[in-house]
Order: sequence, then C-alpha cells, then structure tokens
Amino acid sequence: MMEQLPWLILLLPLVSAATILFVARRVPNISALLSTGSALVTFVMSILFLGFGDDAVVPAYPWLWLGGTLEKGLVLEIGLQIDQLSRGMMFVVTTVGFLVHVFSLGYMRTDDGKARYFAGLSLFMFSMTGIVLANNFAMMFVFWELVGLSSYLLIGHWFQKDSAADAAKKAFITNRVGDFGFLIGILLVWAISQTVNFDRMETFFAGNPEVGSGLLAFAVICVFCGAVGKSAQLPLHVWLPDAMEGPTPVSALIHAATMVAAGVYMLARVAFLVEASELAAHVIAWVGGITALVAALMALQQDDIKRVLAYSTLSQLGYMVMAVGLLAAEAAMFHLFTHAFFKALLFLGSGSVIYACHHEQDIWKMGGLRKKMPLTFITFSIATLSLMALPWVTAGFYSKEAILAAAWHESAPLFVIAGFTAMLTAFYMTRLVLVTFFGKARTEHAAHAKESPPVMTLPLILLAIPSVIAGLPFFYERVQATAPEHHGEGSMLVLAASVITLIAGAGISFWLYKGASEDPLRIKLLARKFYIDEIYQGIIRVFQDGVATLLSIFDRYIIDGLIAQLPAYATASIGSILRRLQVGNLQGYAFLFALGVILLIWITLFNT
Amino acid sequence: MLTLGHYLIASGLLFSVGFIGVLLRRNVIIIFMCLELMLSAANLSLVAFSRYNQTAGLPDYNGDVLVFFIITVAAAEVAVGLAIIVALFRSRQITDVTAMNSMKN
Amino acid sequence: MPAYYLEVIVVVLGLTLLLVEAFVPLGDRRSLAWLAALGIGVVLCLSFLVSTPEQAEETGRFSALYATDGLALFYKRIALLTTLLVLLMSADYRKILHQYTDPERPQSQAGLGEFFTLPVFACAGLMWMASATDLISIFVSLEAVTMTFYVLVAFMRRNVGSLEAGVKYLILGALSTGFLVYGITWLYGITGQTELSAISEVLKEGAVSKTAALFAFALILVALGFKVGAVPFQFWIPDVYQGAPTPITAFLSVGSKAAGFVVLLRVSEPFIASELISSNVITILTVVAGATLVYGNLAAIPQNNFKRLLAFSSISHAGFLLMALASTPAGGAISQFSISPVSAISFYLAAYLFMTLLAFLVMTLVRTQRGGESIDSFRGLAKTSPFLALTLLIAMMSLAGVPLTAGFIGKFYVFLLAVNQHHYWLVALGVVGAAAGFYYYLKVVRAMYWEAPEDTSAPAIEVSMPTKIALILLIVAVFIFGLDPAPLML
Amino acid sequence: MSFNLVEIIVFLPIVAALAILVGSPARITAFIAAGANLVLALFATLQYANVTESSGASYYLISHRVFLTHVTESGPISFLSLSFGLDGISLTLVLLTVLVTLAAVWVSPPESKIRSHQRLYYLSSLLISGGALGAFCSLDLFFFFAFHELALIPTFLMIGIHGHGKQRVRTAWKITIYLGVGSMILLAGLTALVMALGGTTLHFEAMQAYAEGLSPETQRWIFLTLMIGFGILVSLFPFHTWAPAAYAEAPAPTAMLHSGVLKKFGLYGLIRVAMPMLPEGAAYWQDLLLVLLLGNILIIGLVTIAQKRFDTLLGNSSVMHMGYIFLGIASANTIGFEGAVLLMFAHGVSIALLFALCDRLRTQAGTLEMSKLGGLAKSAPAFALLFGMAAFASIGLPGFANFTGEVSVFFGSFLKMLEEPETGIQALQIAAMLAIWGVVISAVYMLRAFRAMFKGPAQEGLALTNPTIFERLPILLLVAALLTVGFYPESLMQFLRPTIETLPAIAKISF
Repeated sequence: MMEQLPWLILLLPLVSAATILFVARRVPNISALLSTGSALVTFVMSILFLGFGDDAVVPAYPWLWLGGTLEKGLVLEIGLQIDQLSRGMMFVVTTVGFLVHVFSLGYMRTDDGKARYFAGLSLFMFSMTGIVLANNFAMMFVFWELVGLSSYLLIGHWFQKDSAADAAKKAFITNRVGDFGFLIGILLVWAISQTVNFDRMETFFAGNPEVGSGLLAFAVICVFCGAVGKSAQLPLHVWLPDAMEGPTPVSALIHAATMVAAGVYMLARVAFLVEASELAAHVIAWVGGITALVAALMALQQDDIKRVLAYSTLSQLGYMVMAVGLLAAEAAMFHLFTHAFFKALLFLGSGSVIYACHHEQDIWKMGGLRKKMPLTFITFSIATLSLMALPWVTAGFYSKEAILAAAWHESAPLFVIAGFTAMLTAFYMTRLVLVTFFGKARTEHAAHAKESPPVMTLPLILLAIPSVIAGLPFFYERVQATAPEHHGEGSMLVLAASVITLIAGAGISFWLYKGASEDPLRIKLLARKFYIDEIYQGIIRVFQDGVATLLSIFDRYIIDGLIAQLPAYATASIGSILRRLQVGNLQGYAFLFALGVILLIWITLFNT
Repeated sequence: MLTLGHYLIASGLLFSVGFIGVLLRRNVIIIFMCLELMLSAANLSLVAFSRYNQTAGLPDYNGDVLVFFIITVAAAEVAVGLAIIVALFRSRQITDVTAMNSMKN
Repeated sequence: MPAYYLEVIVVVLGLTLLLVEAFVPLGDRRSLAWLAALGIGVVLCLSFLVSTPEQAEETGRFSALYATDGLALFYKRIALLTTLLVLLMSADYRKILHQYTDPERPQSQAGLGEFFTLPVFACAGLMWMASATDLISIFVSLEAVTMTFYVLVAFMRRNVGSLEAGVKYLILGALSTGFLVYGITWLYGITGQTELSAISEVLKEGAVSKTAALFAFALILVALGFKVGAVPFQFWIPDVYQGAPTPITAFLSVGSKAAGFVVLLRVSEPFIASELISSNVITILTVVAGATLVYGNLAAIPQNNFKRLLAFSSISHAGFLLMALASTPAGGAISQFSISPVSAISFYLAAYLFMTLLAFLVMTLVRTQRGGESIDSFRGLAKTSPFLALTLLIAMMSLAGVPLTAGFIGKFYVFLLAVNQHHYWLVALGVVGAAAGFYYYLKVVRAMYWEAPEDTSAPAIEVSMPTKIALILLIVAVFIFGLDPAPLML
Repeated sequence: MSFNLVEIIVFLPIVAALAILVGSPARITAFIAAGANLVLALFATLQYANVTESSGASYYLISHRVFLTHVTESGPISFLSLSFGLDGISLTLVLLTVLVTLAAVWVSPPESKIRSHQRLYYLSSLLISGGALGAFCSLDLFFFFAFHELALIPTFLMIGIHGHGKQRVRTAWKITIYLGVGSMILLAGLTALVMALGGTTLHFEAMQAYAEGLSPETQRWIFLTLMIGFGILVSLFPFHTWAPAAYAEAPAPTAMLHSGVLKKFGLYGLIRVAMPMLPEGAAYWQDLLLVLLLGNILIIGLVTIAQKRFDTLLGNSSVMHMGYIFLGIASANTIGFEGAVLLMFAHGVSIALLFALCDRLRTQAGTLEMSKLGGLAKSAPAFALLFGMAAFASIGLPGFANFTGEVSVFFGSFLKMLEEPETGIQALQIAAMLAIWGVVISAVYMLRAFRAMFKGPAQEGLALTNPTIFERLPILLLVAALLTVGFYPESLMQFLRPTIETLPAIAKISF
C-alpha cells in the first residue's frame, strides 16, 4: 500500500477540484470543507512521508509513448520521485496549503464565488504537487503550465474587477513567455542527454562532463528562463505585484510560499545541470543578485501592504536564485524552506489586517493597530524579525546566513549586493511594521478595527512556530537531510556583516518613521517601480500591436493582392480583351479567319 | 509545254483571287461567287493532278471522280445559300455584310 | 446486320416523316417530333446489334470507304443520342419557333414539320461522317451535315439574329469547305491515294516532299479547326450559337463538334504516325490547343448571355480535346500508358454530350417560359423550380470539372495524357482554364440560388414528362460515368 | 453486392444527403446519419484494434472494386478502383470527421429558424462529411482527390446563402475559385506523379512500389507542385488569404466542418502521398516549407492579434495552427508525423468547438465585435466555463489533446539533433524554436479575447443565456474527446504508432 501513497497525494486534490466543479458547485460550504479536507489529508500524508527513510520506487505511468520500446524509446511518463528534496518541499507545500485553506474558510466566508475559489485552490495543490513529485522534465512542464492556469484562475477570482482580469491575463502571458524558454531548454537538454528523466540525465552529465559547453550553456539558460518566468526574476517580474489583485490567502499560498518557489525548486532539482555549465551558473547568480537588489529598492516606496510584501518576496527569491547560481543549492532550498513559513505568515497577517480594516490595503490609512489586534501584531512582528534575519533567534537568520556565506566564498561583488539588500530589507520591514501597527489610527476603519476571528488567527500562531524554530538543526534535519554547515572560515565576518546591516537598516527606518503621519521619503523613481511596467507596455504596444496591425494590412492588401486579386484581375482583363475580338461583322471574321490561316500555315511549315 | 507546275500555279492564283474576293467585297452575292471560284480552283488542280499522276501510262481517274463530287456539292451549297440570302433580303432589305452586326463580344 | 444499314434506315425514316407531314392530316405537328424521336430511338437500339467487322462477310472496295470499327459505332451512337435529345428539345421549343416563322397565323404550324425532319437527315450525315475513311466520303458526309445545319440555323425567318447567324455560318462554312477541298486536292496530289489507310502507308515511307505534305495537312486542319471550333477559326461560334434556335445550338455544339473530332482523329492519324512530319504536326496541334484553351476559358468570364457563355464553354472544351489530341505519341510510338488519346477523346465527348445537353434542355425550358437567355432570367430559379435548378447545378458542376462527375474524369484523362507527353505548358494553361471555368460556370448557379426572382409571381416552370425522364437519365449518366468510366471506355 | 464497413461509413452521409434531397425531413435524417456514422466508426475502431495484433498488414477492413484494369505482361493490375481501407492515420481522421459532423449537425438551427433552403443547410454538411470520409479512407489516388472536391460546391452555396455579413458573396466566390485553382494545381501535380511512377496504376501501394526509381530532379518539381497544391488547400502561408474571411462569414456547421475537417485533407495528402513517394523532393524543399510555416505561425499569429472581431480571429488562428502541423510534417520523422496527426485531430475538434460556441455567441449577443462585448461570464457562467475550456485547449494547455500534439511535434523536430549530436542545431531546430514563440502569441490573442468578452463588469442590455442540456451535449462531446486524448493519448497512439513506423522513407527512432 505504501507505494500507492504518492499517487494518492497527487490525485486527491484533483479529485476534490473535479467534484467541486461538477458536483458541489451549488453548495459552497460543502465544497470549501471538501477542499480543506483534502488539504488536511495531504498534509498528514506528507508528514508520513518524512518517515519514509529510503527512496521508495514508485511505478511510472507511461503517458505519451511516442516511439521505440517502453524502455529505450521516447516515452513521456508521469513518474513520482520521492527523495529528501521532494519530501521537504511537500512538507512546506502541504503545511502552508492547509493553513491557507483554514484561513480562507474565514476570509472568503461571504464571497459569492466561494466554490469556484476552493476548486481553484485544489487545482493549484494538484499542480504544485505535480511539479514537486515530477521525476522528468516533460511531466514537470505539464504541471508547470497547470500551475500557471490555476494562478490565472485564482488571481482573476474577482473577474468582475477590470484590474483583476488584466492582472490574471498579465500573469498567464508572462508565465507563458517563461515557459517558451523553458520548453526550448527542455528540448535541448533532451537532445543532448537523450532523456528527460532526471536520474538518467544526472548519470549522463556525471558520465561525460565535457559535453558541448556552448550548446549546454544555452540550454541551461533556456531552462533558467522557465524559473525566471515562474519565480518572477528580473525581466519577467512584472506580473507578481499585479498578482496581489487576487484574494490575500491566494497571495500567501501562491505568491509567497509555493508557486514562486517552484522555479527555485526546479533549479535545485537540476542542480547538476547548473554545475555542468559554469557560464550559465554565473548568469543565474547575477540575475538573482540584481533581482534581489532592485526588488528591495522598489519595496522601499510602496504604500500598499501587499505590494511591499510582494517585492520583498521578489527580493528573497533573488537571494535563492543567486544561491543556486553560486552552486549552493542546499542553501537556496534551506532559505526557501524557512522563507515559505514566515512570508506566508506575513501575508496572512496582512490579510487579517485588511479583513479588519474592511479591505483597506494602504498602510498610511492604518496605524495604531498594536493595541486593537495584539495577536496579529505579535505574529506579524515575529515573522518580520525572521525576515530581517535577527541573529540566532529567528529561522530567517540561519538560512540567509548560509546564502551570505556562499556569496562570501564565491564572488565578492555579489556578497556586497547581498549585504546591502539585507539592510534594505530591514529598512522597509521596520517601516511597514511602524506605520501599520504603531502611532495612532489614521482612519475610521483603523480606529474600529478589532481582532480577526479565531479561524484566521489560529493559522497565524501555527505559522509563527516554524518561523522561529525552522532554522534550528533538529527541526531542519528531520525535513532535509543536510543543513548547510555554519562554521566555515570567515563565518564570523559574515555574522558581523549581517548584524551590522540589520541594525543600520532598522535604525534608520525607526528614526525616520517613528510617529510619522505621511511618508518623509519621496523617491518617485522607486515608487513608480523604475517605470518598468510603462516600458513593457510601450514595447508591447509598438512591437506587438503596432507590428500586428501593420502585418494585417500587409496581409490583406499585399499578400492577398499579389497572390489572389492580381491573377484574378489579369485573367478577367485578358478575358475582356479577347471578348472584344468578336467584332460582330462578317468581314471582320473573314479577315481574322485569313490571318488564322496564314499563321497556321507559317507555324506548320517553318518551325519544328 | 504545260507541266503540272503551271496548272498548280494557275489554280493557286485562282484560289487566292477567290479568297481575297471573299475578304474585300461587301455584297453577299459577290462573296458567294468568290466562294464558288475557290471551289473551281480546287477542281482545276485536281484534274491537273489526275492528268499528270500516270500509273502505267494511264492517268489516275480518282481525281476526276472527286471533281464531280465537288461540283454537285457546290451546286447544293449555292441552292441553300441563295435561299438564306433571299430570306435575309426579304426580312431586312440589305445585302451589305457589314450591316449585320447585331451580335457582338 | 452490316453497319451501313443504320444510315439507310435513318434516311428512310426522314423521307417517311416528310411524306407523313405532307399527306397525313395531322392535328398537331408535335406528333411528328415524337415519331422522329421514336424512329431514332429504334435505330439507337439497333446500333447495339450491329455486327463488328470480323463477322461482316463482304470485304470489297466498300469497306475501304466505310469503316465499321468500334470508334465508328461509338460516334454513331453519340450522333443518334444527340438527335434524339435535340428532337425532344425542339418539341419544347415550338412556341418560340412558331413566333418567329409566321406569327400572323397563330394556328398554322406551317414550317414546323421540316424543323423536326431536318435533324434526322443531319443525323444520317453525322453517322456517315463517323465511319468515313476515304477523303471523298469524308468530304461528302461533311458537306451533307453542314448543308442541313445552314438551313436549320437560319430557320427562324422573322428573327434577325437567326438569319444573321445563318448567313455568317454560310459564308464562313463555305470558306472552310473551300480550304478543305483545296487540302484534299493537295493530299491526293502528293500521295495519289484517296483512302486514309493507303495515304498513311505512303506517308510512312516518307517518299513525299515534306513541305507539300505539311501544306496539305495545314489546309485540312483549317477546315476541321473551323468545324470543331479551334482558335484561329472559332469566331463564328459565339454569334451563330446565340442566333440559332436553342435546339440547333445544342445540336451544333455536340453533334457537329463530335463528328468533327472523329474526322480529325481519322485524318490526323496518318500524319502523326509518319516520322517525317509528326513533330511539326504535334507542334501546330499543341499551339492550337493552347490558344483554344486560353480563348475559350478567358473570353467566357465577362459573358452574361447564357447561350453565348455555353458557346465559349464549347470552345474551351474543344481546347481540352485538342490538348488530348496533341498528346498522341509522335512517330507512331506506343506509350505504355493504358489510355490512348482516341479513347480519352471519345470518353470526353460522351461526357460533354451528357452535361451540355443537360444544360441546353434546362435552358430551352427557361427560354420558352421565362422569355430570356441572359443569366438574369435564371434569377431565383432555385425557389421557383428547385428540380430544374438542381439539374442545371449538376450540369454546371460537371462542365466545370468538379470531381465525381463525368466531366472531371474527361479532364483527368486529358491531364494524364498531356503530362505523359511532357506538354507542361499545356497543363499549366489547362489549370488556368479550368480555374476560370469555376468562375463563369458558377455565375449562373449564383443567379439561381442567391438573387430573388425578378417577378415573384411567375408560375413554376412545368416540365413535360419525356423531358423530365431525359433530365433524370442524363443526371444519372453524369454521376454514374463520373464514378466508374469503364462502360464508356473504347 | 456486399458492403464493407468502411464503404458504409463513407457512403452513409452521401446517401442521407440524397434522401434529404428527395424529401425526407432534413434535420432528423442528418441526425440519424451522423449518429449512426459515429457508432459505426467506433465499431470500426474496435474491429481495427483486435485485428492489429494478429496480422502485420498496413491497411485493414479493405474493400476493393476494380473499375479499370491495366493489362501488363504479368496479368491485369487495377488502374482505377474504388478501394477503401483503414490504417492508423485514416482511422484517426475518420474519428475526427465523424465527431465534428455530429457536433455540426447538432449545433445547426432547427428548420423553422432557417430563412430559406432549409434542406440545403443540412445537405451540405452531410456532403462535406461524406467527401472528407471518402478522401481519408480511399486507397486509390483518383478517389482520394475526387471525394475531397465533393465539398467545394456545398461550401460555395452555404457561405453565399446562409453566411453572415455583407461581404459573404465575395468571400464565397473567393474561397471557391481559390480552392478550385488549388485543386487544379494539385491535379496537375498528382497526374505528373502518376505518370512519373509508370502510369500503370492509381493505387497507393502499387504506386509506392515504383517510388524508388524516381530521379531526384523529377521528384523535386513534382513535390513542389504537390506542396503548392496541398498548401493552398491547407492555407499554407502565402496561400492562406481565402481562409479567415471564409470561416468568419460561413455558417456554423460549414465553418466547423471546413476548418476542422476538410483542411486536414491537404496535410493527410502530404503524409500519405507526397512524403513517402518523393523523399528526396521533400528533403530538398524542407527549408522552403520551414520558412512558409514560420510565416503561418508568426506572421499570421500577429495578424490574429490585430483582429477586432472574434470570428475573424478564429479564422486566422486556425490558419496559424496549421503551422505546427506543417512543422511536424517537415521534421520527416516518426515522432513528428505522430505529433502532426495528433494535432490534426486535436485542432480539428478544438476549432470546431470554438466555432460552435462563437456561432451561439453571435446569435445571442448579436455582434462579435470584442470591444462591444464584456462581462458575459456574469450572465452565463456555464457558457463562460465551456468557452474557457475551449480557449485553453486551443492555446495548448496540458490535459487537452492540442498540447499532446504540440509536444510531440516539438520533440520530433529535435529528434535529428539527438540522433546525430555532431550536426548540432540545424534549420529545423531554429524553425522549431521560433515556432514555439507561437505558443505565446496564441496565449495573447486568446486570453485577450476571453478577457474582453467574458470578464470585466457586466454590460447592460447584453445578456447571454446558459446553454440548455440539449445544446450542451455536442459541446461536451467535443470537450470529452479533447480530454480523453489529452489525458490518455494512448487511445489514439496505439493505432498511430504502428502505422507511422511502417511508413516508408521517413526517419525512425534509432536511439
């Protein structure tokens, strides 16, 4: 029975989504409970998984058998890979998933599309599990797109709102651009290593490391495109801030903990590929680093509570990608592991604040919520400290430390960037907490805010625990085999650097925002997010829509003209000329007859 | 001494006169006459051929047989042709060929 | 029963019809038409009992003059079937006919009798042409047919168009006869023979001067080109077809064209077979075929008189037929391809008979009951009489060469032959021609199915029983031979 | 005169059409014929399944009626024969045709709602379906070509009479003449092929036997003619201008049948006739084909984005998706061909589905101008869900058949690079990479349309009703087909794989 378990964990959410869609649509409450039930069962099963010990071999189901024999030929199969990497990730996904479900029970109680919402959540859980458990690139790509679809459905949940509909469309298309590169990467890697299965691929690259470097670098960079699209790295990051249009639990689950982490998880899964191509690793590291820096800068000037958290997620993801690029995949996974918990907590906390202030998201319209919402405040500040990597006490410290250590060993400039970003993180998180919870209430809603119902505060508390202890070895060992070691040389320097940056960032922010009623810093460039959105909008309007209208005119008049209308016009005009030859009078005909005779005789006699 | 060539040239000239007559003249009756001219040119060359195609001393009479056929057919053609021309004349009082162009292109 | 009995019976039938018309007090001249049609039908059945040459006992000189091979019998049946259907059409057409022969006396059916008997004589002439293998018998039978057509074309004395068409056909016909005769004299002059088989022996040895032989062939080609409607000599066709009474136009476009082609086949065979001149002959045939294809198809595009459109369509089909003729293997070589140009041309003409007469039958009905020949008079036919609209649609589909109709198989064979002989230019012109065909054939279909009828009050066109049977049989023939061409293959 | 199962399947719609012509009630007869054909096709699939294991022959359920024989020294061989047979490829396309025909007849309005020529409305759908079935099952080159043309006149009449929009008469003319020219060019090419292969037979297998002897030069220009001929029928890039307007203005059943089924004839022709018999020709013209198919995907893709009306958008998108199938064919290996045939099936079903929904939208909302529509999901959530499924299927979302086809096409185009690593990236791979960008383009135009029409605030005076159960069934039938092949592609692959692996002259998998 045990080896059937993984199939159950994969298919249960799909079954629940299907039943909700076809059967339980009319009864929202039942569908909500159904979906939360399936999340609970998968959560329990993922804990069972942790005790698995060895890697149970799960029979694969041949989905698309394209040729050759089942073993040798090209067979794209749905196979599950249970190793410590996927078990750890499953634990994260199911934990956060279950808690978000519970939180949504409260948050979405009065929503009219509740059944559709929970069906979307279950579909997301199914697709995310698919990515985590996939043992080959093809299956991962299949679930990659399904995750894109479920995020499209969930972001566009309130499809009546134009902004939500546009945000959903933008998310899906940006993901599709990423998938474009990812698919090319998969095909190239398949062509090089003759397989899509990760294990066989790993043995292939272990076998002959000197495989064509140029082609392999291009292939790995293409695969990295997929991660850039999904984990919203720099060129394709524009969709994540807009994705905040979706309900907050969705942001918590998808745009903090799991989906955006899929890109990093995929890179960790194919770490051997990144190692095989040194140039690609370099590119990955730098993209990660720059994303972290730019995102942190942008976060400084955001007023919407969810936008700040979105940019902070972007920045933390940048860290993880940088770590993968620096060939420190374990550090990246470790940070992903801890970040999932406290970032989910931050989002749920902001959800509870928004719920309390009647869907008000602008932090300058809140204030003084410390006394009115103590529980939310305490859990929110724990998560903030963990994000800011308060030494030894928080989980964030251990994982960020690992990444800083890796950066220290590999390349100095990246270490500086990482450090500076850590400072910025401290700065904007302190600003956020101060403006939201301290000082006096600035609006009516904030004044009358009261603590969220227990169904929403319970998940906050449950998430606060791992935010603190997730970094400690006893917890992490159980979930991941090897925690990155701390005591390399120069670790003291790294420790000092992180402490200094923390104090500096928090201090400056504290001094600036203590009791401030409106934002003293007015940096237009950062508030407008470096105008990247506007630039992209311009590019699309010119290169896509402009060229499209040009081409459609070209197509309707020139191609159609040359290939269809011109010959038609030519034959018709020849026809009318020939027709006028029929002059009607006898002598004309006799004359043409004579001409015909002469011509005929001339041709017969005088040329072969 | 007249050879086959002379006859052929004569019949060729006769044929082309008839042909040009059909092209240039405007009156239907005249055109009809020129057509008969062309047929008689053919008769001339036929007789010449049968005269000069000696097979064992005797002229080959096939050509002459054909001449008779041509003459009878020409006669029949004239009969029918004139009937039509008369009918045309009765209904439209014209013999001018160029006036008949009610149907064109 | 030797084959020539058929011609004798037909002529006797014609004579008896004249006697009956003169002496028997007929109530309505139309019964003459049924009598003629019945007679022709009987002869058609007899034609299937005719003994082929092996059983024919006498050989003698006569068999050199009159061939009774499969080809002859095939074209005799085509001539008989065409005459049968033309008689049917003329029965429907008598009101228009009467209007233009003597409108003053409404009851008298003075000229009607001849209109039904002359086609019978023309049929005898056509049948004779089918089996003429001697220059003299070719000339005589050809003239017999053209003579009857002169009268038939100019039959409607009161109608200007008919008379004008008659005169044009007369003058140009006589001109082409002049060239035919001159060609025959030259051919006889250089070979000393009048039988085609003897001529082909002489030409095979090549003891003849090349230019003289080519000159003779050119002259004969002029006359036959005129008869068949090939390009330099096709100017008479549109005017004569439009002017002549519709049944006679049908007779001309099918009967005389088919007979013209069988004579062309027989006459051109010796020229193509002799290595001396076959390349020149093939070249001129290719040029003429190409020109006919272009002229026939493209000039038809701007037409809006349906009869004139069918005239140009007959020129375009002549083009396709000449394309097949031009694809005969030169110098007498036999190609391993199982379909010979003769069988392809014969099948094409049989298919052409079915589809064109189908179109003419419908057109006669529309002409008599809607009063117009232009495409506009077909407006809304699909609503007023759906059966006729469907018949005309099938005829147009087959003429355009839409597959699963006999017309398509004809074109398919022609393309196969042309490609076999590497006439790629001809194939290209054929493609352009057929494509243009899709446009002008479907113009009438558009008129029938989309435009509303001019006067919606017009009563539905009533179709007499024999015509309805004929239409159904023709439709079945178009589809059956479109599916399985075997029965019509020589 | 015993009738073989395949003959019944082919002639059933045509006989039903004649029955309607003679007077039997149009909609019911059409329904019975289409339903019976679906059942028969499924029965044939079952029969085909258990026959495959036993014998290794390439065709099954063969019926052979010889019309003309060609006498050779080794006895008469069939020159022209009405012979039908099924193999993997034709079976898939028969299933496609039967499915789409049933859906098309189901979606057509009841006779009372059609203004005039009610009988013609149903008659033409049956004729087009019969023509497609005949073309797909025929083993004789002549009837392969002849049956396909059966659909030319019905399409002409349907667009002209029952079409939408003022321009429909001009469009009817354009599509008929354009396809007429295309089929004539194809006819010239096919006759050249027949004559080049000895001219003694028109039967596929017999012709294939002669194929080795062809010199590369003749192969080249014959393949070019065939490519242009088939290209016009399939709306390959420069010859596509007839398709968008025609599909936009055609009535629902004709648009469904023509774009869903009939357009696959050209591709089937390339796979069945052109590629196996002219391998050097195909290799020579591969680069030209690649450029043209990129024209299909990228240029027509962008043109689709610029469309303002949804039906012209659909018309252009069906032209664009042909590019992928051509890519599968151009890769000339078994995986590419399997992808191409799968994509033919998937695109056929999904475009038919979209045209059915688009037609319902046009009748209910009155206009298809995307700017005038909006917020329809509020008033018709079920319709929006179905439309969403169809839209996502057509842009290649995993779980639907289109994705399976596209994935195998892309894997096919990279197979050569895998087999001979030293060749590295070739023209085919570059073309494939550019083609993959089409995935983004299709996402852009389809989601923009979906967002513009269904999402956003509900507009006053614009209400869509949810389809009744009866109306939903054909749509669910097609969606079910897409999902089955999407989730369980082996259902079709078990037939396709053995057939395509035995196709002559294309590269097999050797790693």
